[in-house]
Amino acid sequence: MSSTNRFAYFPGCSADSTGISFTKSAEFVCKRIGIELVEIPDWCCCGTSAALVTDKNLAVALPARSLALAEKMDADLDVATGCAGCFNSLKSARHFAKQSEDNRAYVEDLIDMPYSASNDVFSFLEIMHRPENQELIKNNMVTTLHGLKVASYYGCALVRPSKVCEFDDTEDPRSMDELIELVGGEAIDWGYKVECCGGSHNISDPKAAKKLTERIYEDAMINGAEAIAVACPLCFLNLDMREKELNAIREAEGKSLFNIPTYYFTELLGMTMGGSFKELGIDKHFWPAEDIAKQALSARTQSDDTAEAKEVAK
Amino acid sequence: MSVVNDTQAAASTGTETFEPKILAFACHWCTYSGADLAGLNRMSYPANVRVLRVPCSGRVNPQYILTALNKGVDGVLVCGCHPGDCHYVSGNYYAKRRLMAFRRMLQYTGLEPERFQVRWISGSEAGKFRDTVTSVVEQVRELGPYKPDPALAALIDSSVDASNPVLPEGGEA
Amino acid sequence: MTAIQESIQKRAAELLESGEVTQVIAWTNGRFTNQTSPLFIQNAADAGKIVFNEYCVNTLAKYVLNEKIAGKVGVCVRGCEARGINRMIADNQLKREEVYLLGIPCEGMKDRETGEALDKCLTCTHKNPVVYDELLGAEVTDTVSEEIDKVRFAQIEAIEGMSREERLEYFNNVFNSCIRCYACREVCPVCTCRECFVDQLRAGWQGKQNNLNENRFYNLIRVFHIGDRCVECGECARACPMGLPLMELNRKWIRDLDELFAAGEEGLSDELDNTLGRYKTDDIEEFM
Amino acid sequence: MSRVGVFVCHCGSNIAGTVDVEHVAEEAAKLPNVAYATTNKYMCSDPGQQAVREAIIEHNLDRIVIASCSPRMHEATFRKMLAGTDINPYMLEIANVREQCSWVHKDKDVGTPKAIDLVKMAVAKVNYDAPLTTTTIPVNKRALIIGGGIAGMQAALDIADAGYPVTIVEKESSLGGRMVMLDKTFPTMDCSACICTPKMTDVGAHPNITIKTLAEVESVGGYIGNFEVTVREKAKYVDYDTCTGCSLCETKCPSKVDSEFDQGLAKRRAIYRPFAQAVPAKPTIDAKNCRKLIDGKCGVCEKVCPVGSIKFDDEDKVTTEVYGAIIVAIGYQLIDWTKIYGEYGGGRFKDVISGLQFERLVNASGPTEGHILRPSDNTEPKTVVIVKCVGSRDPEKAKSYCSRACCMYAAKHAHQYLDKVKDARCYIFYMDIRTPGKGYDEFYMNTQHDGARYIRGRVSKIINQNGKLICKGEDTLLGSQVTVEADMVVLETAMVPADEANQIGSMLGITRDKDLWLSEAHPKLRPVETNSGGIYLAGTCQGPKDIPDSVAQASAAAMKVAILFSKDELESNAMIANSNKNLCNGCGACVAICPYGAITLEEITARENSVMVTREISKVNPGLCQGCGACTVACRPGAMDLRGFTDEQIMREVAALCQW
Repeated sequence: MSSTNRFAYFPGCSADSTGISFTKSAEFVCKRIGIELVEIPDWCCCGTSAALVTDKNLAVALPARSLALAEKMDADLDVATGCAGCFNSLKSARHFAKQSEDNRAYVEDLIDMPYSASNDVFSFLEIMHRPENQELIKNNMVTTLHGLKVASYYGCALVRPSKVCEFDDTEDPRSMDELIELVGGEAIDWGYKVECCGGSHNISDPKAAKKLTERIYEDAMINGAEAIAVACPLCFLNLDMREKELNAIREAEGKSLFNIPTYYFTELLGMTMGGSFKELGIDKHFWPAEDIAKQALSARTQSDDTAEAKEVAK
Repeated sequence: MSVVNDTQAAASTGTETFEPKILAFACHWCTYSGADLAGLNRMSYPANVRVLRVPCSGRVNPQYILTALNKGVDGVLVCGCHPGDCHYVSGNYYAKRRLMAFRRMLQYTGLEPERFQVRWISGSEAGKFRDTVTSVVEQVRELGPYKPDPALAALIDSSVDASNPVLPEGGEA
Repeated sequence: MTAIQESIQKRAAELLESGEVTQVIAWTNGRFTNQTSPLFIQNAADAGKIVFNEYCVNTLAKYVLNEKIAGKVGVCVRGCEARGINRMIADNQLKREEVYLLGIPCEGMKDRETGEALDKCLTCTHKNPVVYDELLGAEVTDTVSEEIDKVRFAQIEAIEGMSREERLEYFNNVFNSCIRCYACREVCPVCTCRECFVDQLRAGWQGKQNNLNENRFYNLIRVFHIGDRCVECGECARACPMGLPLMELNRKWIRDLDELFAAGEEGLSDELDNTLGRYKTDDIEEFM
Repeated sequence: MSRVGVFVCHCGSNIAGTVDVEHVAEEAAKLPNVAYATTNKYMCSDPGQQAVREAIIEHNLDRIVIASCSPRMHEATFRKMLAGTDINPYMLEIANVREQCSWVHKDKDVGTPKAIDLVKMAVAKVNYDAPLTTTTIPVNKRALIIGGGIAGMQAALDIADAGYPVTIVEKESSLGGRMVMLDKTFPTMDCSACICTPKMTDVGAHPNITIKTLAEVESVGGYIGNFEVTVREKAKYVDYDTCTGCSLCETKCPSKVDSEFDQGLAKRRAIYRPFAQAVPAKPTIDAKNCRKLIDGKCGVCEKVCPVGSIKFDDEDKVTTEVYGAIIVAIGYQLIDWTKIYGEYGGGRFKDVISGLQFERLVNASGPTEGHILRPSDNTEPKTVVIVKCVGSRDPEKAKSYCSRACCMYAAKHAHQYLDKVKDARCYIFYMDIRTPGKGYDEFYMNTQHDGARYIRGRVSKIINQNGKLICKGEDTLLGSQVTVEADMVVLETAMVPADEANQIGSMLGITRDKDLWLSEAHPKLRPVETNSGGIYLAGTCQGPKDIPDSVAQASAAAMKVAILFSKDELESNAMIANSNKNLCNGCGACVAICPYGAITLEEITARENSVMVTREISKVNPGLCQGCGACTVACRPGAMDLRGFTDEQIMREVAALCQW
C-alpha cells in the first residue's frame, strides 16, 4: 500500500454523467488537499452487478483488466475510485487474485495481461478518512456546516463483504459520520446506514424499489436529518431522483412529505473549503439542494449560537 | 530352540510358508489394555506378533524401529491411544508427527510400506487389535522375509542361536 | 565483490582494534587456484588476509561454536550462515550477543573445479542474510525465483517417481558408498550434541561396522535428528568426500514436514519452535 | 553378573493349557544371567509369592522375571511382594504369557515358542533394570482458591469442612461472583441471592477460611504440595479490623458513579459495598472516584465514621505464602457485544440490554426494585424481544461454541417478564433450543404456555425509530421475513473466559483452548484436574456451565484436594524422566515438549577440558513428571531417558527378540 497521496484513478461510467457532481466535488477536494489522481488509460466498464449475474469470469475479467492497466501505468500506485460499485468490483477482483497463486494466474489468463495484484484499491471515502487527509481537510476549511444534521448513508457496496472491503464496521460504519463531524456537521444516529436503496429493483420491480427507498427517507426524517450524505453515484441517483416521485405517492396517501436534499459527502467537504455550488455540482441535483446548503454555511440560528457559546464556556 | 530358527530355516529351504516376525510397540494405557482385552475375550490372532510395552506411543523412538528391522524383525507396528485420548495429553500427537515423517522417509529409501505401520487402538478395541495384527502379519507374510542387507542376511541367520547368545555384561545394579 | 572484500577487511580491523570482538571468522586464499579456506584472525593487522570472492564455498556458521569461548566472535554471514546462526541460537548453543554478524549479500558461489555455480547455491532461497548487525554492500535485489521450489525439490521428485525397487537400489548404493567419516555431522550447524548418538556405545544405537545396514541407520537417523531443524546450507553434501547426495535425504524430510505440518523454512528466526516439538489437534491423520 | 530368577505361572490351566510351562522354564534357565527358573501353579497366590521369596534367598537372586498374566493385572502385586525382600521392587519384569499368549492361541505348538520369546524379552530387559526409589514430597495442607464466585465458595467450604485451611483470593471487594447478581435461578425459580448469600456468610464465618478481597495472584512458583504464591491485596482505605459495617460513610459520600454490580443501571458511592449482603460486609474506597484521594478535598467518610476506620494512606499488601493445592475458579464474563454487533446498535440504544442487565432490572433489590422498566424512559415495555446466541454459535463474528445456559435463562427471562407485566408480548429469536437438565425442558414448555413466542431465526437488524426498537429478522420455519416493533430488547450474550484467564493460565501452566477456556487434563476422565499436578479447575473457567454443574465441579475439585491432603507426603512416580547432564546440550527441545512443565533449564558451571564452562542443562522436577517419555525422543543426544523404560532396555528387548 502506498502511503503517498497519488493514485491511479478509475472514474467509472457515471463519472461524467449521472455522477458528475461526485466527480466535480471529489476532484475539487482532492485538488485542495493535494491528492493527485492519474486516470488509468483505456479503463473499461467495471462490470458491477450486471457482470456478476451474467458471468463469473466476466465479473473478474472486467475490473482486473483496468487494474492490470493501472499496474502497467505505474506499478507503485494504488487505485482510487469514487463510485462504490466500481470500488466493490475492483476490490473483489483483486481479492480473488490475492487468494492464491492459482487464482492470480487464472485472472492473468482471462485478461491475457500480466497482473500481480500487488496494488490495493480504495474508495474516496476511505482515502479522505485517513488521519493525515483529515488533517489536510481541516487545514483547508474556510467555514463549517454549522451543525447541519446529516444522515450518512453508506449503501451496500462500500463496506460489504467485510473480508473483501477491509474497511469500517459492516453493520455500523462510522467513517462518513466522522468526516461530516470534522467539517462541523452533526452526524445523526439512524438505522438505515447500510440498508438497500432499492437501486437494482427499479428496473424489475419499481414498486418494491420505491418502498425500499422510502423507508430510508422516512427514518432519516424521523431522526431529524436535514440532509443525507452519500458516497456512491447510484445511491445518490436513487435517493435524489426519486424524492419527488415518493412525495407524489405520499401526498396521495396523506403522509407527510420529505424535504431532504442528498449530497455527496465530497460536496459537503468542498462546501466548507469554499467551493462554489457550481464548482461542486450542487446545482445539478434533481431535488433542490442549494437552499439548505446556503443556510448551513451562513445563517446561524439562535440555538446554534448558544450551543457554541456553551462550548466556548466549557 | 525357538520359533525363529524354525521359520527362517523353513523360509530358506522353501518347504513351508514363511512365518514373519512382527514387533508391536503398544502404549500401556490404550493398546496394551486393548490387547489384554483381546485375550480376555479369547480372541485369536497369529502368534507372529511380540508386544513390547511402552508407557506411551510418544516414547517410541524411530531409532528402535530401524534397529528392529536391521536386527531381523520382518515388520514393525506402533500402536497408541487415539489422538485426543492420550493418557499423557499429547504423547500420541508428537508420535504421530514423528512417525508420519519417519515412515515417509523409510518408504522413500525403499522400504515396503507394509513393514512399518502405525495404528491408534483404544483399550476397548480388542477387535481392532486382533484385526490389525492379523492384517499386518498377512501383509508381511506376502512380502517375505526382510533382508535389509543381502550380504548380511546370512550372518543374521547364523547368529540366531540360543545357546550362543550375544549379550553384553548386563545390569546397572 | 572486491568492494565487499574491502569492507570486510576494514570492518574486521576496526572491530578487532576497538576490542568489540576478540576474533573474526572470514575466508582467505587457500593453497590452490580459486580455492579459499576459513580464516580466523585475532589481530587487526591480519585483516588484509581476508578474501571474499566467488569461491568462498565454506559456510562459516558452525565454527563459531568452538571459538566463542574466547570472547565475542565477529563472523561473516551470508544467507546460509545467518540461518545457521539463528538455528544455533534457537537451539540454545549460542547467544546473540556472543557474535557480531557482518552481513554479506551473496549471489552464489562457484565450484572451483568446474567453474559452475555450486550445487548448494542453486537452491538458495535467501541471498541476503536474514540476521546481521551490519550489512556490507547492497542487498541483492535479484529476488529468488518463484520457481525455486521446483529446483529445490527436483531431485526428490525424480526419486519419488522411481519404483520402490529402484529407490531401494539407489539408496542402497548411496549408503553402501558411505564411509562414515562423519564429515557431514561436523560441518552441520544443527549437529550440536555434546556426544553424537553414533558414539554412544552403551545405548548401542549405532554399530561400528561399516556395512549397508549400519550406514543406512546412520544416514536415516542423522536426518531424523536434523530434519526439522535443517537450514539447508548444503554443507553436509558439499563436505562429503564420497560426494553422496545427502541433501536429497534432508530435503525429503523438509518438504514432507512442510506439506504435512506447514513447517516452513528453518533458521529464519532465533526462536525455538521445532515442527516435531509441537502439534495441532487437527494435524493430518493417516494412521487411524 | 546379575542373577535372574524366572518364575513361570501355570495359572491353573489358563496358561498351562496352551503353553508348555515346564519347557518355557527349561529354556529360560539357559538364558544368560538366569540363575534359577521354575514354574508355579498360581504365582499370585500366597504360596506362589512365598516360593519367590524363598528362591531369592536360596539362589541369591537380584532380579526377577515372572511369566504370568498381564502386568496391568499383577505388576503391583509382585512389586509389593518384592518390597518385603532385599530386592528393590523395580527389579522386576513381567512376561505377559496369558492375555497376550495362552488366551489368544489355541495350541502349545504356537503358544510355547511365543511364550519363550516373551520371557527372553523380559530377561533381556530385567538385566538392565536398576533399583528405583520414589522420593517423597511434603504436602502443605493449605489450599488456595482463586475466585470467590459460587464455584470457589463451594470448593472452599468443602475443603474447609474437611479440616484444612483455605484462602480465597477474590478480585472484587465481595464474594459472590456472577451468581449473586442473578435474580432467580432456573428451573426452580428460587431466588439466587437467597441461596447464594447464605453460602457467602458461611464462607465468611468459617474458621478455616481466610478471604482476601480486592486481591490478585501475582506469581506462582513451586509444584504440587509446595506452591509459593504471592498475592497482592489492593488498598481498601478502610481498616477492616475496626470497621463495624454500619455503612454511615456510604450514605454521606458525595461521589456517585455507575454501579458495576447493577450493570450501570444504578449509581453507587465512591466508598461502597457492591451490594447490601456483601461479604466481607465492609466498604472499600474506589480510589479513582474518591474526591479525597483525587484532589484531597472532602474526607466526609472519615468525619462521619464512628470508629475511625478510614485510612486514606492505606497501601497495597503483598504476601507470599505456601499452599499445597490450588483451585482455579475465576469464572467467566459476558462477551462485549457492543464492539461486535453494530446491527444491534453497538450499545447506542439504551433499551437494548444484556441478559445480566435484565437480571438486575427484574431483581427486587435492583435499581427499579423489581419493576421491569425501560432504561431510556422508565416506562413499562409492552413488547420485549429476546435474542439468543448473541456471540455464541457465530464463528464469523464471535464464538463458535454454545454457551449452554442461555436457552434456559432466556426462557426464564421470558417467564419473569410475562409474569410481571400484564398484556405483555414476548418474542424469542432462537437458533435451536437446548434444554438438557432435570426439569429444564418442562420449564421451557411452561414458558411457551405462558405466552412466549419462539421464532426460529436470528435478528439481523435493530432500528431505533420513534422510541421503538424495530427488530428485523427471519422466521426460518415460515421462510419469511419478520419485523417486531419492540419496546425493549434483551440480548442473551455469550459466556467468554474471564480477562485473567490467559494470564493465570500461563502463570500456572494450564493450557488454554482456542477460545482461552482453561483446559482440563482429560476431557472425559479427568475433568477437574489440569496438566499441572496439584492444580484443579472449578466452575466456568473451564467452559460455559450453569450453576448446578459449576457447584458439582467445585465439590469434585475440593475432593481432589482433600485426597491430596489426606497424606502427609506425596510419593513421586519412580518411573520418570531423567536427564544426563554430561550428554545434555541444553537445546530445550524437551522443555518445549513436556505437557506438564516438568522440565526446566538450569545453569551449571563445570570444568571441561580444564576450562570452567557455564552452560545450561535440562532438569526434571520429580513432582511434576508423569513418565510419558515424549521428551526422550525429542532429545537427540539421548540425554533424556525414562527410568524403567530406558533406551538401553528397549534396545535389549528388541535385540533379544531377534538374536537370542
